Parts: sequence; structure tokens; C-alpha cells
Amino acid sequence: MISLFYLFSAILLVFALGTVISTNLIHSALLMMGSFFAVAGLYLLLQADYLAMVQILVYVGAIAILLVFGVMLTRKGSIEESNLPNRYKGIGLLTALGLFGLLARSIYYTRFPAPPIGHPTQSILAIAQAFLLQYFVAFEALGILLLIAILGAILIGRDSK
Amino acid sequence: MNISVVSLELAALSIGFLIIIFGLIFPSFRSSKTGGYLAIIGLLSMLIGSFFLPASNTQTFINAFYVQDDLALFFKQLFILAAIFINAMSLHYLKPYTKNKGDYFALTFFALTGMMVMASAAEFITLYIGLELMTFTFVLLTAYKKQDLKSGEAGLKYILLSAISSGVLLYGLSLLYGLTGKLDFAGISSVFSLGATSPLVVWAIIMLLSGLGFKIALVPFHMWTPDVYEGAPTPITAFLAVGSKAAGFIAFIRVFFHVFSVYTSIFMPLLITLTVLTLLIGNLIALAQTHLKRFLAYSSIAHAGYILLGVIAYSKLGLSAILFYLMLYLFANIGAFAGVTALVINTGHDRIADLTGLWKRSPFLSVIFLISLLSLAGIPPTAGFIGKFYLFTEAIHQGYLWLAALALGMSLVAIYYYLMVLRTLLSGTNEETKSFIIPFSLRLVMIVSAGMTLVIGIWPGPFTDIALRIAQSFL
Amino acid sequence: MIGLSHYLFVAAALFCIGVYGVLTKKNAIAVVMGIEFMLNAVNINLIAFNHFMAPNHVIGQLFAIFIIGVAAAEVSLGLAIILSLYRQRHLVAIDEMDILKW
Amino acid sequence: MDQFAWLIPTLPLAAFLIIVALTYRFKLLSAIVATSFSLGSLILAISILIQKIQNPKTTETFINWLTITANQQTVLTLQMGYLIDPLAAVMCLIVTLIATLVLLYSIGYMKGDEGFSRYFAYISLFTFSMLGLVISNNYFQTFVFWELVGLCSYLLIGFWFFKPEAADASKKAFITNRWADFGFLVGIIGLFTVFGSFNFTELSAVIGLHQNTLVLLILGLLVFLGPMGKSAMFPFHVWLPDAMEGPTPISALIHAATMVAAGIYLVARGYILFASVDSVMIVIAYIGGFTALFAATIALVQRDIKRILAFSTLSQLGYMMMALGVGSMTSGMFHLTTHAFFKALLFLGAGSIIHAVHDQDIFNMGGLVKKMPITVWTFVIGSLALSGIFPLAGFWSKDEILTVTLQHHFTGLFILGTLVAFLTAFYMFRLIFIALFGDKRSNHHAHESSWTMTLPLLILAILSIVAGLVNTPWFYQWTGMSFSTFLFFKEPEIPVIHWSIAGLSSLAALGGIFVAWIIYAKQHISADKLAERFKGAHTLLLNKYYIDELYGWVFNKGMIGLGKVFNFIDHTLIDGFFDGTATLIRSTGIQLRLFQTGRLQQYALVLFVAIAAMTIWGVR
Repeated sequence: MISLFYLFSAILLVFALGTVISTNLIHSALLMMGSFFAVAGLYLLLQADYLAMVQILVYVGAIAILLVFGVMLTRKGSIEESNLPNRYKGIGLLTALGLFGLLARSIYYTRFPAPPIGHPTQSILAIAQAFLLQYFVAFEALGILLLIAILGAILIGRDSK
Repeated sequence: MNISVVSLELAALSIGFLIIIFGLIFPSFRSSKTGGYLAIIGLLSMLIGSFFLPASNTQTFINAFYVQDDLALFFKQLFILAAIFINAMSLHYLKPYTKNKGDYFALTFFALTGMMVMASAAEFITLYIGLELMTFTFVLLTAYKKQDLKSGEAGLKYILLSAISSGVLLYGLSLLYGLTGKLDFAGISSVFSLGATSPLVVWAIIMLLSGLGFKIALVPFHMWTPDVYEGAPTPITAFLAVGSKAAGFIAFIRVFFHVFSVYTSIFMPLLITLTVLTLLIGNLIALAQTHLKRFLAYSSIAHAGYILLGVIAYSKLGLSAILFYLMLYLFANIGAFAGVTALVINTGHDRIADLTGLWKRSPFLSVIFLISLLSLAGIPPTAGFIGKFYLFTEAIHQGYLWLAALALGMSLVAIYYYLMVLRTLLSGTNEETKSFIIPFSLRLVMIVSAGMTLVIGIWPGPFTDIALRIAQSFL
Repeated sequence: MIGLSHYLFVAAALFCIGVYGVLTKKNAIAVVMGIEFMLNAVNINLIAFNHFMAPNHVIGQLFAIFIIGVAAAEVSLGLAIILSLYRQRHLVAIDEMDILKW
Repeated sequence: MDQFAWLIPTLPLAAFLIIVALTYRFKLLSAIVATSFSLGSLILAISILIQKIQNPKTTETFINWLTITANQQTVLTLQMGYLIDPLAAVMCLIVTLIATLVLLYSIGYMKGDEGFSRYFAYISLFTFSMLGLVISNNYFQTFVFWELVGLCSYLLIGFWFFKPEAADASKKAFITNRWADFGFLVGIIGLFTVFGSFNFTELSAVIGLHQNTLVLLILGLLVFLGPMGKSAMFPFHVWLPDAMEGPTPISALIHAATMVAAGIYLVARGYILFASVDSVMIVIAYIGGFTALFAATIALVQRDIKRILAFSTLSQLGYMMMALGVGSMTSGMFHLTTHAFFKALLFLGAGSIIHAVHDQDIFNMGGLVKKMPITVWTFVIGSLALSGIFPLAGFWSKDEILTVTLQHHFTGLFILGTLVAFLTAFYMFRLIFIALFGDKRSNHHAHESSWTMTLPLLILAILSIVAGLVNTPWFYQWTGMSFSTFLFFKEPEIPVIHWSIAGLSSLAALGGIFVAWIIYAKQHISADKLAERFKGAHTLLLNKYYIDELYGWVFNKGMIGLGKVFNFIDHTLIDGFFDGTATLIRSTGIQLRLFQTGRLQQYALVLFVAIAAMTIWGVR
């Protein structure tokens, strides 16, 4: 368990770092896919099997692929230099590091109460019930939101000429 | 299960889908204004119907995660009202930009649904989804003028920045969930009331402040506003300034008056600092604007600052002052943006300089601008004066004399720039002497909004009563 | 023993990597990638909290699914706009998109 | 009659609405509506005044315009109502009278202007706002109408908006006033927070118990900022001279009865607030005195006829404020009343002259006395009244002020007041000798104006002669009452004449006229009626060339030099301060604006940096 956690975490962070550092957008996209797999691995360790599956299906299967398509469709100039940093490289790094330092410090000093005793619920069934009972409005709204996204992609993405 | 709680949302969705389906069946429907008329009629009947809806804290849908209390109903009516105005403004505005009007009108309904979900949400997941529904629809509407470079750029800025900000908001929410194990407002606040402050609570508060502050254009999370307001189609800018901001405020009110009520000592200094910044930056930069919509964007940022005085006062009267101010802010802003729409329809531009000599060309439009801008500036007998007076009095009453004095001082700066616009409008002559053609629907919007601005200004009693009743039922 | 804090640290690191990507990448698509990292960090947080702090219900996981759904919509809409802008102005570097300013 | 008091402001409002809604296209009809409605108000005001004279009891009626109740407890009540006491009755009369005359005058003056109907609508609205302020029974209503007065003056000063100077002047007037109103509003909200009411009557009952407390000192000074702005006290006076850009009848209205009178009126209305703290009164007195001297010296060196009159108004307002500050409400209000008549007369006369000559520079006029006798001679009457020549109106009110300053042991202010009386006479007769008499200095075709313009001049001239008599011992003996037994603070005073003071002030005024004659008239008119007139004084001075030289030296090096210095201070420092603040704020705005670079990632960067900063501050 412990070694798995470190393995997944290491893959995740290294790949994510690679994604943002690489100057080749294709490499970035592929590294990002890898990191999404690692996230799914972490979910498995946390006994969220369903989430791990959704993660791979949606993030790796849809989002990452969509982004790769985006990369292909908007190609301009050399792909080797398709993902250059902008003028905020230094201050951006500083901000990100500072934010991490502050967050990490806060997490470190937070004493979480002992977890309540309880049995992990059987996720899929419980999730389905929550979806359709307690969170019905949110669920429906999410549906409309996805519809809007499709509509928008058609309305805006379609070549008007 | 209580259907009446979601009846307005259902109605909005049905009309929206109806317009889309009509557009699919009859292609000519999409290019005609019929969809707009259908939308306005539908919205009007929703508005009338909404007054017959039962509203109390016990009106919940399935469980306590979705409530229709007085506050929610009030905001929903505000959103519907704004949507009516926006659709009426759009009827003639859209003509040069797109052949596809039908979907535009339908989209306003989805944005409306998003706002209404936000108004009723008593739990963070629903709130978040409502917020994103609203945002995405607005992105789409912002980028609707496809041939316009500004429109697309505004759309991109809006979606990326709001995604970043909702990333921050979500991180805050995840911390909130981790600290309490709950996501509903009542549950979280009951856990918080047991005590125990950890550094992560502060993080959660700050991240929520920035995520919701983004929607109400709180400095320093305001930077998207001028750009998006300028790029978006003018009626949509009005909807953003009025609807989206009010939706941000309902979330703000619920979260800070309810969820974090035990942590006032933590968030109040932050909120006061941000309010001061908002007042300063909003008003000072507005001075230097040359573009009418950007100018109104900064003015709306400044107004968020004034309204926040009510949150800082943190009392029933403060809340009722906020609600009252949102009402008059709606009418004043709609009046101003309807004026901009008329200007764009007639001249194709919307710089402040384009107003030169307007008095000669269209006295009617000038009077509308005069009333609306004076209300935004807070000069009697317009509604803005009494709204500001109410807010400032309550802030002073709660011991924030210096803050009220600052806000008052900044509203003087504000008067300077509103007068600058009015000066341009009243003075000078334009070589173009063709008088303005203002379509009937737009004219009606202007008359109603300017009329209401004067009515609230001269006879505010009934409106403050409404605001106070709602504030009392909430707190 | 791997505790809650370990996951939180990983999530925080991932969040900040996302922030770095958002702030420093020229290409709009790379910025979208950064945002996805931020959202993933939130999801890790939620599921870790769900597992360690409140195992007897699934709200955290549920929220994560909602976020994934929203993220998918976001990417599609964002990419549509990026494509449309690319066709209009033939550029994807977002720091060159500054018609709207001042 | 009192129950109809609300009609006094309502009639002009009705006129405004009728003009806007119905008669906008029919120019003459608009003018008739405005004038007749204003006349209606005037008749009402007169009858109310008569009734008050018979029975000076205060009547107050109000409705609760806005009540905010939380938990069965009223937390904020805003009233709208009227309070009719001698003060309000007198003020109503002045405002309606001047407004009616100005409206009548404007029919001729504005003939042919394309904004004719708009002009009459604005004036009606302006009169409505001023009257609403006058009859107000609480600070809140006063503030609302106060702002409306400001707004109307913005519209009126900027009536010819197509002239950029007019637009700038109107903006300046409005903004300067707003700075002062800032203090005023904070002050009245403060009064409400401390004492729980906006109502004058309720407040005066409570304030009396808190004499000389710090809180009253602060609130009194804050509230006083409002009158300082409206009545153009130093250093808020910058807007008034610039406000000359509007049509001249507007200036008459603003300078005589509305706008600037509002400040004096408010000090009188809220007198208990100021009078209960000694140091506030001293501040008021000295600001008034300084403004009087400051403006009078600047008036010495002006060339524009309207600007001279404007600075003269400033100076006289300073006089009134000084009178209020030394503790005599009666004399301040008395001077306000008489001043209203002759200042309106002077402005309308100046309007008539400008109308004829089409120029405002006094050195381009001259030789008008034959061409337009009514205008010129009424103007002279006005000037004599303003200078305080016996027995015209100004003599009595000015004398009253000088007397009370001495009685309340403000010897410095007394000397200053006498000096100002001298200067006033000097600059007014400088104007008269240069502009009205003397040779024709430019190619103008002056002619007398039509009867609608000269009739108001005649009426005002008569009033300028007789109005002062209402506060004389003779009038008191004859009728058993006088101005000072009718309108007073605390106790009525029976008018008496202090001949020594009267003699001194008359001497100062005559001296001023004489010096002006020596310097400006003597060189141009060799044998004129005026020389005859001053023959007595003339022969008294044996060595007249020596006196000439001495006066010339004192004047050129002394007073006029001081005038130039003050003019410089006014233009460069004070104007510079107000404009400079505006420029500073504006350039800050322009700098800040550049921060919005349009680059999306910069916006995101600001967001994250802000979060980091907030957590550094928040997480401890």
C-alpha cells in the first residue's frame, strides 16, 4: 500500500511537472494522460473504484483525447516549440511555489480529528441513490450543463464560412 | 417532493427547450424575432406566476438541499425581470451580428435557470453546478457574435478565468468538506458552531471569498469584468452586470451570513480590505475610461463595493439595504445599457465620445441616460440616492463611520465621471444630425427602467418594506 | 502508514503545478491542461477526505463526479472557442490576445 | 393658510411637469405657465407671511416618507413635511418674488433661444427645489432638496452646454458643492446616529442639553461644510465666479434667492446646532469675515461685469455668514433679504446691458446712460443700496451687521466689515463710472430693453429703496413690529439706530464712491452731474492733487495690490487645489488603468497573488 501510494504519487507529480515544463505540446498531452492514470491509481488506493473508472473513462478517454485533437487542429509553426513559456515564467513559478509552501504549512499544522467509525459505503449504489434522490436538482442541472456545452461547441466551434 | 419549489426552473427550461425545438423544426424560426417574443411572453407569465408561489423556509424540494425561501424567490423574480429586459433589448440588437437568433433567446433561459438554481441551493454541490450552468451559458452568449474579434476574445477570457476561479473555489469547498464532512449549509454551520479553528478553515474562507468574489467582481478578482463586458453583446453585458452579479450576491449572502457566521472575526478584516480596494480601484479607473461599456463595467465594480457595505454591516438592516440596492441597481443599469444598445443600433459604436451632441439628436435617449446615470451616481430624486443613503446609514450605525466616509468620498469621484459622460452627451454638436431610431421594445425597456428608477426614488417605502421583510425572514 | 495528510500534500502539489501551468504557458491549450490539474487536485482532496474523514457516506465522491462532468463540459466549450479564435486570428498564444484592454 | 404651504413648492413643480409633458413645443405658452404658476406661489407666500405676522406660531406637518421597522422597533424614519415659522415665511417670499421677476424678465431675455421651453422648465424645477428646501422640517428633506438645487444649478449653469466653458463651469459648480455636501451628509447622518432624529424641532430640543460638547463641535463643523459649499465660503467659493457662464437671469436667481442663499438659510434654520458650541460660531464668523474681505479685494481688479457682481455676492455672503457667526440670526437674514432685492436688480440690469452691448467687459461699454436710462438708473440705485447709502435697503442691513459685531465684541471683524463697506462702494462705482457713464468705448448699438425686462428692474429698484425700512425704529413705532421682532433667535430685538456706527459706515461707503470717482470718473467726465453731486466733499479737500496721489498710491500699491495677490491665490492656489485634486485622482485612474493589460494570465496572476497575500495575513 505504502509503496503503491508513493509510486502513484511520484508518477503523478513527475508527469504533471513534465506536462507544464515540456515545450512540445504533444509531449505535454501524453504526459498529462499518464498523470491522469496515476490519479486513478490513487483513487483505487482510496477505495473509490467507481471514481477510478470514471477518471480513466472521462479524463483519459475524453478530455485528454479532446485536448490532443485541439492541439492537432490549432497547429502553428514547429511542434517542437509549440508550448513555450510566457513572460510570467519567473513570477509564476514564485507564486506557485509560494502557494504550495503556504498550503503545505497549513496542512502540516492541521490536526484532523480522528475519523468516525463507520463502514465504507458500497460506493456505486450509494452514489446512484444520492444522484437521483438528494442531489436530483444538481444532477439535472449538470445534464443541462453538458447539453449547453454540446450546443456551444456546435454554435461556436462550427466553421461559419 | 414539492414541485412548486422548482416550478420556475422547470418553466424556464421548458420555454428554453421549446424555442430550440421550434428552431430545429422550422428553420425560419431561428432567424426571426418570434423566439424573442415567445421568450418575453413566457418570462412575463413566469414573473406573474412567481407572485403566487408559496415561499417560506419550509418549502423544500425532496430534502433541505433545495429551498425556496423568501430570499430565493426575491432573487428569482429579480433574475426573471432582468431576463425580460434583456430579451426585449436583444430583439433588434442582434440583427447585424447573426442569423441565428433563436438559440440566443433559448440560451438566456438556461442562464436564468443557472441563476435560479444558485438562488435556491442550500448545499454546495447544487450551488456549484448552478454557478457553472450560468457561467457556461454566459460564455456562449458572450462569444455569440462570431464575426466580432472582441466577442471571441471575451468568451475565451471569460471561460478560462472563470475555470481558474472555480478551481480555486472548488479547492476551498474540498477543504470545507474535509473539515466538516458535510456540504450542506446548515450542516457545515452546525459543525463550525462547535468551535475549533484550523488554518485550513482560513484557507477555505479565502478561497470561497475569491471564488464568489470573482462573480460579483470584487477587486482583485475583478479583472475579467471590463474585458468581458466590452466584448460581449450589449444586452448580455447588461445581463452579466445585473443577473450574474446578483446571483453572485445571493451565494455570497448565504455563505457569509449563514455558513461562516461564527468566523466573522476571520473574514471581516479581509472583506473590509477588499471592499476598500473595490471602492478605490473601481471608481478611480472608471474615471479614465473612454469606452462606454468598459466605463459601466468599472462602475459596476464600484457598485459591488457599495453593496458590500451591507454585508460588512452584518445586520438585518444591512441585508435589507443590499436587497433594496440590488433592485434599484437593476433598473438603473438596465436603463444605462438599454441606452448603450440604442446607441449601438444607431451608430455602430459605443465609445463615450459617440455620445457627443446626443441631446440634439435624441432628447428621449438623453433623458434616459440622465436618469439612469444619476441614479448610479446617487443623486436625488433618483433611487440611487436613497439606496446609498440606506447603505451608508446602516454602515455608520454599525460603527463603520470611516468606511462609510470612504464610500461617500468615492461616490463623489463617481459623480465626477458620471457627469463627464453626461457632459459629453449634453454638450457639443455632432455633424451627424440624423435623429435616432429607437425600436419600440427598446423604448419600452427604457421607459420602464427609468420610470422605476424615479418611482423607487420618490416613493421608496413599499420597496424597502419588501427588502426588510425578506431580510427578516432570512436572518 | 499513509494518512490523510499525504494525500493532501500530493493534491496541494498537483494544484500548484496546475497553477504554474496556467500562469506561465503561452498556448491556450496548455492553460486548459493546467486547469485540469487543478481540478484533479480538488478531486484527490475530496476523495481522500471522503475516505478518511467521512467514510459512511459518498458525498465527496459524488462531488468529484460532478466536477469531472463540469470539467468535460469546460474543456469542450473552451476548445470550441479556442478553435474559433484560431480560425479568426490564426493564433493560439493567449498573451497575444489583447484587443480588449485598458 | 398654513395648511396650503405645501402648495408653494408644488406649483413650480407642476409648472415644470406641464412644460415637459404638454407645452414643450409652444414656447410662449411655456413661459406663461412658468410665470403664472410662480406668481401663484408668490401670492400664497405673501398670504402666509401676512398670517405669520398676525400670529407667529410655528406650524409643522409631515408624513413619514420612509419608515424602516425592525422587530417592531422603528430604526429609521425619514420625513417629508413642512415647517412654517417666520424664517420660512420670509424666505418663501424672497424666493417666490425673485423667481417670478426673473421669469418675467427672461421672457424678453431668452427670446429666440432654441432652448426657451427647457429654460423655463429648469427654472421652475429650480424654484421648486429651493422652496422644498425652505419649507423642509428636517435635515434629510433639506439634504434631498439641497442636492436637487445643486443638480438644477448644474443644468442651468450649463444651459448652453455647447459652450465648453459652460459645461466645465457647471461641472465645477456641481463637484465643488459635492465635496462640501460630503461633510454635510456625514454630519446629518451623525446627528441621526447620536440624537436619533433628523427633525429640526426634535433635534433642537435635544441639542440644547449638550452645549459645548465635542460631539456637537464635530457634527456642527461637518454640517457647516454644506453651507460653506452652497454659499461659496472660502475656500469653496471657486465655483461661483465660474458659474457666470449660464444665462444672466440664472445668475440673478442663483445669487439673490436660490442656491447661495440656501447656505445662509440652512445656518439660520439649524441655528441651535451651531449656536450651542462657541467655537463653531467663531469659525463661522471668521470664515464669513475673511470671505467678505477676500472677495471684495478680488472684485477690485475684475474686468467682466458679471464677475465683479459675482465677487460682490461672495463678499456679501461673507457678511451674512459673519453676522450669523457673531450670534445674530436676525441681522444675517435681514441682509439676505435686502441683498436679494438689490443683487437681483444688479444682475438683471447687467443682463439688460449685456443684452444690449453683447459684451461683458466693462471697458468695452461706456456711454450707456442716454441709450438705456431705465437700466442705468435702476442699476445705480442697486449699487447705492449695495454700497449702503442712506436710506436705501443696504444701509439698514449693513448697519445692523456692523452693530451686532461690535455688540458681541468682535472688534476685528467690525473694522474688517467697515473696510469691506468701503471696498464695496469703490468697486461698484468703478463699474458704474467705467461701464455706464463715460465715453462710448466700443462700437455697440445699445438700446433700452422691452417692458418685460424693465418692469422687474423697476419693481426691484423700488424694493431696494424701501425694503430696509422694515427694520427701522420709525417702522416699529408706526406698526408696532419690525423685522427683528418678527424673525429672531431666542429673544426679539427692538430696532434702534446707532448713529456713530451708521455714520462711520456711511463715511466708508461715501469715501469709496469718492475714490472711485476720483480715479475713474474724473479723467473721463469733466463737467458732469456727478461732479456736482460730490461738490461738497470735493471742496472740503483742499489739496486735491495730494489726496489724489495719496489715494492713488494707497490704492495701486495697497488695496489693488492686495486684490491682485488674492486673485492670484484664488486662481492659482485654490483653483489649483481643486483642479489639482481632480487631476491627481484622474491621473491615478489613468495609471491604474494601464495595469489592465488585457493579458489573461496577468489577471490570473493577480488572483493567485491576492490569495497568497490574504493567507499570509489570515493564517497565523
